[in-house]
Amino acid sequence: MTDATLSHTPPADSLFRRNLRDFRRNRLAMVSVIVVLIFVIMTVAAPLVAPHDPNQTDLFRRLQPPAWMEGGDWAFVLGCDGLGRDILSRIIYGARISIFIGVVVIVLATGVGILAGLAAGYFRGWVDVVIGRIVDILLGFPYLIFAIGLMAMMGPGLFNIVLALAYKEWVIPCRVVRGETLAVRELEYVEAARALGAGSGHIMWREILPNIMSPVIVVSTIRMANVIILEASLSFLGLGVQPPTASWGSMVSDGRSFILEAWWVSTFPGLAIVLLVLAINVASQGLRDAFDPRFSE
Amino acid sequence: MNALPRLLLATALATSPALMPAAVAAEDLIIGFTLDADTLDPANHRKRETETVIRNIYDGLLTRDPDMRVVPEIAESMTQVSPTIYDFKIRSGIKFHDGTDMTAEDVKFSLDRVTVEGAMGDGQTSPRQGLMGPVASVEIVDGDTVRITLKEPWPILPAMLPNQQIVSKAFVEANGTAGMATMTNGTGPFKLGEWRKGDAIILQRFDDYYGGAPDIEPVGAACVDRAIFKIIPESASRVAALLAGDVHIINELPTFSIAQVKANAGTDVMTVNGTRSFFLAMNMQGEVFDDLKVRQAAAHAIDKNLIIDRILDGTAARIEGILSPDAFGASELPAVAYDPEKAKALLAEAGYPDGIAITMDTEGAFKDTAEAIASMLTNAGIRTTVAVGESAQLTEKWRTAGKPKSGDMYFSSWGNGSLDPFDIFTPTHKTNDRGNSAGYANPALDTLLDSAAIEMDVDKRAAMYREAELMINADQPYVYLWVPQDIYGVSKKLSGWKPSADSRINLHDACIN
Amino acid sequence: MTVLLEVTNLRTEFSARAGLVRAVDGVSLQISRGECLGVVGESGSGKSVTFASIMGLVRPPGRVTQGTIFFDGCDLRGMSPEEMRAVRGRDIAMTMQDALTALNPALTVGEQLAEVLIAHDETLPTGRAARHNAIKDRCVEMLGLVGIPSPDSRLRQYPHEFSGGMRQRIMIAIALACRPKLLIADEPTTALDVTIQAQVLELISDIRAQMGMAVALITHDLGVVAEHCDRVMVMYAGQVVEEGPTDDVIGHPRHPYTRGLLASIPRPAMRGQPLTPIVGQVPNLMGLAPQCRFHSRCPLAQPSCLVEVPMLPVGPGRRARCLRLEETA
Amino acid sequence: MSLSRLLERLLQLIPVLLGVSAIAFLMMALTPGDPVQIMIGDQSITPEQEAELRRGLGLDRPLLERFFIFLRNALQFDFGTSFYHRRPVSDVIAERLPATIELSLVALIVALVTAIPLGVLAAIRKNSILDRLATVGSLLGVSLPGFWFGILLIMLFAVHLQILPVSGRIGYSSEVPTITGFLLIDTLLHRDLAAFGDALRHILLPAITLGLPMTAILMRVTRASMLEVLRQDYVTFAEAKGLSRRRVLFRHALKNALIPTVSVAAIETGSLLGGNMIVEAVFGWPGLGRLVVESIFLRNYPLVQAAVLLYAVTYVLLNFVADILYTILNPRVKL
Repeated sequence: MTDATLSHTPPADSLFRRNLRDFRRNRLAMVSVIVVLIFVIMTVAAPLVAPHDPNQTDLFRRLQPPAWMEGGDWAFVLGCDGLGRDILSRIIYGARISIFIGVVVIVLATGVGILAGLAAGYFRGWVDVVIGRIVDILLGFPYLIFAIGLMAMMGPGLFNIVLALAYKEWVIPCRVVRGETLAVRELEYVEAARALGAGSGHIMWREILPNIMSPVIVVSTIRMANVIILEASLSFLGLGVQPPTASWGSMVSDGRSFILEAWWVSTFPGLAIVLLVLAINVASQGLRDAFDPRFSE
Repeated sequence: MNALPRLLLATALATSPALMPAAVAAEDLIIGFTLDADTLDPANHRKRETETVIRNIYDGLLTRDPDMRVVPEIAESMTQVSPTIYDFKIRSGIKFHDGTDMTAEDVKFSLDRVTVEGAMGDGQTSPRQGLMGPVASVEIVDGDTVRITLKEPWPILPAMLPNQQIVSKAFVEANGTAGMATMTNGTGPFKLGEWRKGDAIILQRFDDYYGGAPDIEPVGAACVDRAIFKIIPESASRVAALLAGDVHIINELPTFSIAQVKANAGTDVMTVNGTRSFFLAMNMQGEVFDDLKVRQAAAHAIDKNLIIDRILDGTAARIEGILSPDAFGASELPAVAYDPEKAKALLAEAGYPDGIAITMDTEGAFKDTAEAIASMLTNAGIRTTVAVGESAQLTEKWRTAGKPKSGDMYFSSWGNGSLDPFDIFTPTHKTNDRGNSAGYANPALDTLLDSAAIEMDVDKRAAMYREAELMINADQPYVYLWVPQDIYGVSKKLSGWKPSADSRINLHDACIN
Repeated sequence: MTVLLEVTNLRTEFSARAGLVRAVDGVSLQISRGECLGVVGESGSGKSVTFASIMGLVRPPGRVTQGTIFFDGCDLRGMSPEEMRAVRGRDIAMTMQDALTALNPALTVGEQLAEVLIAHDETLPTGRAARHNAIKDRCVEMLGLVGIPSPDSRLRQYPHEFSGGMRQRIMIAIALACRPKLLIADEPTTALDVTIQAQVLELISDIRAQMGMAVALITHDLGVVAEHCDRVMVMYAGQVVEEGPTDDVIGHPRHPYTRGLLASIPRPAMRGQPLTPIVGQVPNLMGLAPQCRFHSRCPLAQPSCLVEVPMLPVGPGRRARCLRLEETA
Repeated sequence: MSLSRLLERLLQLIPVLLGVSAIAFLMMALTPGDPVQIMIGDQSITPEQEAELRRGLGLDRPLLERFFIFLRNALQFDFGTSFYHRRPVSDVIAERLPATIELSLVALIVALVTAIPLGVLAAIRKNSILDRLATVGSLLGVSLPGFWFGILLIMLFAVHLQILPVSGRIGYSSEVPTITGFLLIDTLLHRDLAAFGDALRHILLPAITLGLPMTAILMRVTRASMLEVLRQDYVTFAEAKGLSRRRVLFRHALKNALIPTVSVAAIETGSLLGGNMIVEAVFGWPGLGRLVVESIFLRNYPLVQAAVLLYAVTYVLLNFVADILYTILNPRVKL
């Protein structure tokens, strides 16, 4: 029904109204893009931005409250943690680790998951059976138990955390892609492409994949948040990043024991997680709207 | 769904001091406890928390009072006949929970069950056998006297006996070791009501209780109708349960929660000196810590008082040797002063003018303290990275019993529930012993420890341990840190209960008002 | 013949991110009872949107902003959504281009057929069993009517279990279940094989004759129009550019666009002449100036065409939107 | 569902269970840490006594032999003796399992009854305030670490408002004889409404904490697939048929939109069962997850292996259920 909306040439009469509307509609996305950018800049320029050395302990500042509370100090705006380290600086440096873990795990997992899921859903037969069994075996393990087991086996370390999380994470995009592929492969346009003599690779990559990306993107953005939280869960179980490195997850997890006495220790990194994840989602939604007119009604 | 306002509200509330106490049925005493019991069989476990629960159901020949003195319980008296023979006269009129009388036969059976190989049935030996040392035999010498004969002198037998409890021979024979795991028939102040596995252990007062050790007042049946161990592993939740009035006692109160529990109207904090010594093991087989000067530098780098004051909230006692101030044979030792400049100078003397870089292993639970220590070491030229590992892995890495080990430094501890030096000194300092993480080897000390272990003269024995403490104080295989107190949060409705240094929670005398 | 549907000056707009799109701009049309109107135009000419507007199926961000729609004497634009719902499927029915996507893959054919009856047919008995049987009989009858063999057993099947032509027939059966006064057939044959196309069109014509219903046949195939329609209406860029009796319009097109259309398709009458495609592109429908919309592609365009052009009468029942009609006479 | 299909499903269990067992066994075997040393801890012991302890646990045998003994016994549903509990592993697990299943099911129900209506509403009223709130809420749902959120809930409802308990499954005033092990059911079977209410009060906060991420995910999936479905021709066609709005939305759109929701829910139910150790720890919930994590740290091999096997079986069964639901919802797919 919207096949008339093909053009983007601005008409003269409604420029003002359109701008107003566009501004209103995009403000949220713009803010989100800015938030994401701020976080990215923070990760790059952490030494310049952070007010303090994130690992400088000062036991006299142990559990110092945020600046606006009694006993606070504007030099340590968000207060200090259990070792008197500046929470703001640790959040700024912690963004590096959390974003790194989130992005690397999801990129790895989604890449592998798409390949495996496409292959399983498209070829079916023994390919599907083999991939299905591997997926079943991995899914048969509860996620955390698997991660704990891997971490216990391989020992602590950032790389091992990424592996322990990605090892099973790919299964999720794989399942989604497989299911969607199964549904799409029977559709007429795919059959048409096949009839035209297109190769399997072409069909999977050019005909099927673009049509199933939207659920994959939805699932991946959600999972990225989940990965950051899973890292926090590993920290909760004592298998997170190594000290004195801060990741948001480990900060939330370490601070949870203080939650009754010093809520700020885990609340601010927790809010940082929420803010970043929220911003990534809103921004990606905005970009998708702009680039995929199907969604921009 | 709309979680943000709720979250903010909760956060705001979390900071408000007004926390009302709530009503609990007056006759129930509830303990917020870290771990469930593994089993209720007194002879078939190796865990302190399990023993804490079992000790309220089963009594032992001997017990400890809150000040850690060993006093008779089921035994009426103890006589040491020779260095290797002890006689115990059994109190009469003690009844098991099922109403049957307890006899010397039951005592012998209970001790045999622990000490004799294969006595648990199915060819199994009690995992508690090691706690009974060199016991050769247990005999009934006349109707009500039980004699324990040792293979060699073992002066800490009385200190170790409170760890063993008396079971009913007939009951064990009827139900087997398998049945003992979940069914109980003890002589203690409480009998088992219901065990909701992983959730709670509900104990009921045993009305025919003989009264317990006469040396520990008051004597008689337990005060409360029911005592409930409620399992809450997460410390913040345990504190919350106390503040909410759901429980009356919680163990392992975190130091940072002390202020809040004290500030809350209905709750208070109780502490007792602990028995676990914390230290930094330095790998003397490694490249840097084989040098005494480097080890001394590490010792001078650490401001123990500051950590005790700021992180442990003053709830720990500083040590200069391995022994807790409360332990047998503990004495005043030369203190290592906090002096980072001296540490740097010592490093330079040892050939490291630019300092050294090391890694310190520790468990997740001690991450905070370890990081504080690491930053102090770093300030003094020992650039320290903390590596958090799992306890099982670290044990394997550091407690090698003489096999070569990797690693530089290990922030760890050793418990000493008996407060007898033998239990802590020998394993951590004797050459190639189980807990000798530093890889310390001193033949003179080995000889001294061996003779002290079997010395029967109390004063001589204390002097020997004093000498040993001076030796290790000089050699500094470890940086000896502190002995933390055990901290409990209690409801103000609770009376008659005192925490005990061996971490037991004896509920016999506890009342709820 | 009485007028069944009368649409006057209909305008439907879509608000897109870049501005307002007038997909339908000032369309007026009439359909008499029992008549078959062919609606012809390229993709994007607004023919589908026009009929979606009539059925009240324009979804946000689209909106009917102007015009009147009278159906069988009732003002459809003035109706509440509930009243409109009662008209749809009962009085005005619609079939879609591709039955594969128009039929719900998760529901049986029988259910999809029965639900129209349940929604609209007040003559059904009220007793549970009787009602059930009556519905089933009607479904069987409808499937039989559109030529599905052994309809009884196939009611329980799902759309994917039928061939393409069968599915199209089922969709038609669903549309006709309540014997509507007007059937809007939106490109009923585009998705089908050539042989099946003819069968489906025959079927529509037959049923139309049987039931005396009017049909709006939306298509871009002038051949189909010539064969099945009484009148034809040509749309371009959201406007009607020419309308009239089929034979007149096809035999003697007056609007340059209609002529271009006819020249670009093979026709028996034009055998031997080369096909000439229309050069250029359909203009943007966003913020169009009030002027002839075809002039950029029109071989007859003159500067004087850059004014708003009304529909001009060109004969009995015939009108066209062109200022240079004398040159096409 | 045909019998042969059922058999095929059961046959598929075999490679999965074998694979899971082998990985679990290898993982435990390759992980450093000696259960005997952990068990002894700081207490004194002679080398002979230590060897005796090791023999008693069966750890003196070579690795491969231990694996085959495990497999052989597992085939007879004998999973060995828990190192610490000194009782058959199957008994120990059976005591904890009902609590975990009950919590997971309640969390699942909480998630489904919140997520589906919210997702549908958000899709129908796309870009409305409600849609935005639901979207933000679902993002918060997946962004909140469970252990942290759980403690906040405890602070609010248990410590401050004191309307819900901090931890546990049921209070101590009521005694509920076990029939099914599910307290919510057992209390009802005993017609003990007070106890039922008590159990419900206890399960509420942990179930919300556990179900929150799942609610968020299911809401997003439902919304996305609902939007996708609402764009489909068959929805337009259903509208053109003059069907009621309810029928169009719930019979035509939702039935198709639920297909991805159901598959995601089935997968996520597996992770509810296996992922609740953190919630169990925070709320002192006496479930299996906590026990398994403790057992990994204590190297309690038999218990970990049996539990992992159990999780795998559950997972396969859940998939089976998901498959059946999938066929019911989507006739295009044949089982």
